[in-house]
Amino acid sequence: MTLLSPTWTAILYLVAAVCFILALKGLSSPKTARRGNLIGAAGALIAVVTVFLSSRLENVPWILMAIAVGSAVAAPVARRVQMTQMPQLVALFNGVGGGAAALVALLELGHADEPWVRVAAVFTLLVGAVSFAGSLVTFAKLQELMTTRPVVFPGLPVIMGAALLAAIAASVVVVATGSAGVAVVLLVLGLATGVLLVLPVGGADVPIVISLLNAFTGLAVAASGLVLGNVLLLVAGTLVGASGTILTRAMASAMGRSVAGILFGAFRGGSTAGSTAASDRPVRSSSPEDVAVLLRYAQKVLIVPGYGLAVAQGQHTIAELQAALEERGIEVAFAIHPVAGRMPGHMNVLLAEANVAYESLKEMSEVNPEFKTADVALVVGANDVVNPAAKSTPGSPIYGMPILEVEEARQVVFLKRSMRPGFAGIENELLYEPQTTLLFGDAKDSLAKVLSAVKAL
Amino acid sequence: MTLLSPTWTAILYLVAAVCFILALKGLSSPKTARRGNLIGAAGALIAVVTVFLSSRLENVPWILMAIAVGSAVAAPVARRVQMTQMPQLVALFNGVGGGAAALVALLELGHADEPWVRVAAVFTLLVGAVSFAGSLVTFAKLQELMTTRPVVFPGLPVIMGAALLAAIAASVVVVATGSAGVAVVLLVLGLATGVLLVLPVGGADVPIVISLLNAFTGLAVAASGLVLGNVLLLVAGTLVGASGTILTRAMASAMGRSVAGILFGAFRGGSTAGSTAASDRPVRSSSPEDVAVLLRYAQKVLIVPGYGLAVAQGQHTIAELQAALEERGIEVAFAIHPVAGRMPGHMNVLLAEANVAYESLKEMSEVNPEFKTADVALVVGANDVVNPAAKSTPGSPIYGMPILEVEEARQVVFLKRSMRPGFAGIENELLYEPQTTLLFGDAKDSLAKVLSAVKAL
Amino acid sequence: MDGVALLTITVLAIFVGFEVVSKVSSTLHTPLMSGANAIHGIILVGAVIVAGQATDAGTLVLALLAVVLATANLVGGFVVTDRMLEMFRGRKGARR
Amino acid sequence: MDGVALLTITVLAIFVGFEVVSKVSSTLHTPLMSGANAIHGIILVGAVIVAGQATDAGTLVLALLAVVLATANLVGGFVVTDRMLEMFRGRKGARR
Ligand SMILES: NC(=O)c1ccc[n+]([C@@H]2O[C@H](COP(=O)([O-])OP(=O)(O)OC[C@H]3O[C@@H](n4cnc5c(N)ncnc54)[C@H](OP(=O)(O)O)[C@@H]3O)[C@@H](O)[C@H]2O)c1
Ligand SMILES: NC(=O)c1ccc[n+]([C@@H]2O[C@H](COP(=O)([O-])OP(=O)(O)OC[C@H]3O[C@@H](n4cnc5c(N)ncnc54)[C@H](OP(=O)(O)O)[C@@H]3O)[C@@H](O)[C@H]2O)c1
Repeated sequence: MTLLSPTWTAILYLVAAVCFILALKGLSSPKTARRGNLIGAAGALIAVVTVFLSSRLENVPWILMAIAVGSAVAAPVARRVQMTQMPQLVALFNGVGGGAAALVALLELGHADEPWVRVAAVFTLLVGAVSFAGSLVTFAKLQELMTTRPVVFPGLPVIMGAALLAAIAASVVVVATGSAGVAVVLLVLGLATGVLLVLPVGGADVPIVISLLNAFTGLAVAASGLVLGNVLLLVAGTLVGASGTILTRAMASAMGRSVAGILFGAFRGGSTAGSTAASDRPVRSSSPEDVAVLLRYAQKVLIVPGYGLAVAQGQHTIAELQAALEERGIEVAFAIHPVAGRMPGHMNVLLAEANVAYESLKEMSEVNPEFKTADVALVVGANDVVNPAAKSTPGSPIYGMPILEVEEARQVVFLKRSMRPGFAGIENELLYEPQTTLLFGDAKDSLAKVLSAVKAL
Repeated sequence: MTLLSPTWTAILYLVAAVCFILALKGLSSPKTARRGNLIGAAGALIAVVTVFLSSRLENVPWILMAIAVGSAVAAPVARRVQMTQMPQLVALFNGVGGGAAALVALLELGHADEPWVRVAAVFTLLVGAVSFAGSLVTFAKLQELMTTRPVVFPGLPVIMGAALLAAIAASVVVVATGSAGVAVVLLVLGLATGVLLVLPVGGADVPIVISLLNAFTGLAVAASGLVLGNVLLLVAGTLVGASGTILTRAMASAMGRSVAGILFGAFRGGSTAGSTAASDRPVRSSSPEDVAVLLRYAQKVLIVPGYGLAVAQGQHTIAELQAALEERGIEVAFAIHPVAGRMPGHMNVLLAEANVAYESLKEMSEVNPEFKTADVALVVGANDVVNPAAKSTPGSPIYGMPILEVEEARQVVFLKRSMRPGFAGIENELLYEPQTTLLFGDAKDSLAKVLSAVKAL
Repeated sequence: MDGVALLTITVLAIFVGFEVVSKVSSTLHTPLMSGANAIHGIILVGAVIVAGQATDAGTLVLALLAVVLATANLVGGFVVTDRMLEMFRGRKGARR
Repeated sequence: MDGVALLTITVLAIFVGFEVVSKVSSTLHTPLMSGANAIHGIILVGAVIVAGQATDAGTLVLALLAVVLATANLVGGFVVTDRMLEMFRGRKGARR
């Protein structure tokens, strides 16, 4: 005896699917985004309640306990994580989702009678496993549990190819026979493929891989919807697949890379990492007071925030600096590179946290012509996104990435801690140019000093 | 024996539905629009072939003959119709589509067993009939087979209400009993409702009603998809319903009206038509040579095209005039009002025909601030869309419609044939303002004369 | 196909329709109107099915009338839209 | 639900997904990433179904593991996205 008829069940699942669509639609504007997310969460709640009311379930106490455990683990982590650690958290959640999909497919395989249902189950199993293992490796890389450099060893392409071939063979066997044993082998092969796929990816490319694996998990969930004949899983998974695909493409093109190049670049020998050694050529460095004078007597200042600002948690200080300069009649705007930081749109989230007005955030294409008329370009913890090597050095790993043209500004001030390069691991010639001044130190400290110096002037 | 299995049939219908989606997607840019339309036509072809290969059909020769007749009638008309007659052609095609849907529902009603299928059939029947009759009346109005003024008579609201109530009652009976006789009554009631709905609509609002009826036909077709269990009809009809709804809303808001106000405005006494009598207050009229001098010594000319340009077929001449002025170093742009002409985007189609570059077509919001710096605003066959009454005269039928602010230009030149008002039937005070000059005559003739005068200067 | 599946398809089609059409540039609103108009001519498929099932002359006549009307809608709609869009193709401004 | 209906739904969902997501402003790409991430946690529904059908202990353990993982994904994903979006709400620039 179930409380909900199949028709009502299907309608409630449809309502949940519509909630998910509305959640994504909400993201078209910051004003509706939060409400959208809540609608999405409401949809999830509706769906979970529906599954309990509509199916004859055994083990309900156990299931409820498992849900409690999952929530108890995830919610506090999600609530307390620092914004700089967001990428690894997303990677982790993505991985566990993929793992859950793989397990569901593994257990459901026994009930799959029609061949096309088994095809869908095998797809979920394999892709879910790849996503699980791959995401955990990206997590380890980002959390610096392992090296962020590409891991390549001589036999890698061969092993990778062998694992893939074996996975395809096992898939065929499982579809044909439905054998549970071979399905477990397939799961293991999927995990191995996931690890091998992500190991050779260099640190700077990891966020793209996360987004790609996000799309993978989406597809796995969509296929599990086919296995279970569940429209909600089908629609939700497809939505995620689409979103992951679009984001991956957007990021890759903002970095001037191709997705295939990122995944298989290391095999072809074109490593994505350069040297991380600091150079010791002479540079011009200065004091917070000097920088304050430069800013105070400028008419137009463009601030270029980057990953270092996020690390230093300097967003509130930089917002204060903006306000102080604007009070003194200086035009200040932020130049936002689409892949500054470690997530797409990272700087927007960061500066939103500090209540910086939308109007002062300018996108790359809009702001690039403005550097010519700027007196000072204040680069705070950014490096790769302003590195002219992207335009001038064909061999460089960032070659082809559109950059912010800070070199056009009258004066360029870099706030960073050392001469170490950015995430792509390559030197930035701009640091040695005559118009460039460096202010060494943690971005937040430096900003605070500059701010008080500006106020003292 | 059919050639296609149900699964293949369904897949081919799905392909056709995707073709229709792509056809609409193609319209997001003029570059892909034509290819999109061809894809849509290909989808239609696939669908028609599929229906012949997948169903056991009687009367095939008759059906083929009917298709041949339909094509033979429609294709030549579609190929030869003048662009100014497009609205009535669209109205006509829309009506026949609605009529076909109503007939399909009428004939299919006998096969409908489940009540919700009968609900869908009744919906198709009623809405299709409304759309058929309503569209034919709009056709008659636009083709001037009848008056374009609102037709209102004392008992109208009562009759309308009675027809609606009777239709609802008949619908309930048909859903409950499936009676074919009552269904015919319902059809007649639908036709009557359609006529009564459109009669009181004033000429200027007819295009909005066409778009609304377009949405209606779409919904009728979608519901017929539910009746026949045909996904293609369901998806195609829904797409049309969405497109009609969006267009209707866009047009209504561009005219500063509400859709309900248009449909029921006449009942409430707020007629949408003013006087059509020509006034005989003094105006300043001039010769083509004078206008040529004005233009020749301007630095910036904004051309406001309107319905009269389409009537006069002056688009090629105006494009030549633009080229001639630009050759002489004068900045020329077209100010496009969204509801200039008789269809949404009418002026874009018209000027596209004459190969005017996209860059010189400016939308209302973009161009309005520019009138202040324009030396001459050349109004060619437009009237309502530049009528300041929309801002200054609360009682006027166009009150609230955003207009092109030509009165801000240094000089305003009107090209029209007489002092007669535009489609909304109200006088334009701007014609009597001191900065206004009139050049009477057919737009094409006047433009040709101005053009040769410009060249002679 | 069961009612729930049809309902799901309807809901998704509504989203697709609104999302796709709201991206149509206002320059192309006239072709949109006539293109959408052409699409609902696909009721021809329904008309053919009904005509193919007709057993008495009365039904057949009505069904064939529906076929004629639907064909006119479909063919005329696509032809006229194509004519309109043809004009947009040759525009020198196509650089943008 | 038959295969053809599922196929149709998939195709339409792909269109909805691409259309809706391509309208997301690039400002919100990080929340999009984590919001989409939360949505695939709905595999929880599948995990619950599988766990509810489990008859032997091995299956149950694996299914409960799937439930835990999926719940973590779902709950954590929505919470973290909400935290991120909360920041966007209070911005003084909301006039635009
Ligand atoms: N956003 C995305 O979606 C995304 C995705 C994939 C890859 N990426 C990659 O990430 C990189 C982003 O470029 P980016 O310019 O933002 O960052 P970046 O190139 O990684 O440079 C960050 C700079 O900040 C400095 N820094 C670090 N901690 C700091 C602190 N506490 N105080 C002050 N400075 C500090 C570092 O120099 P010191 O160590 O000397 O201080 C470094 O030069 C690009 O290579 C991009 O391709 C981004
Ligand atoms: N575009 C749409 O989607 C749409 C939809 C619904 C309603 N409408 C309505 O249609 C109207 C459009 O405004 P509009 O300014 O474009 O047109 P309009 O107000 O109708 O004015 C057209 C003017 O052109 C003149 N004209 C006509 N034939 C001419 C010829 N051969 N040569 C020269 N002049 C000629 C007429 O004056 P003479 O007779 O003196 O020459 C008339 O003043 C608005 O009221 C709008 O609300 C448009």
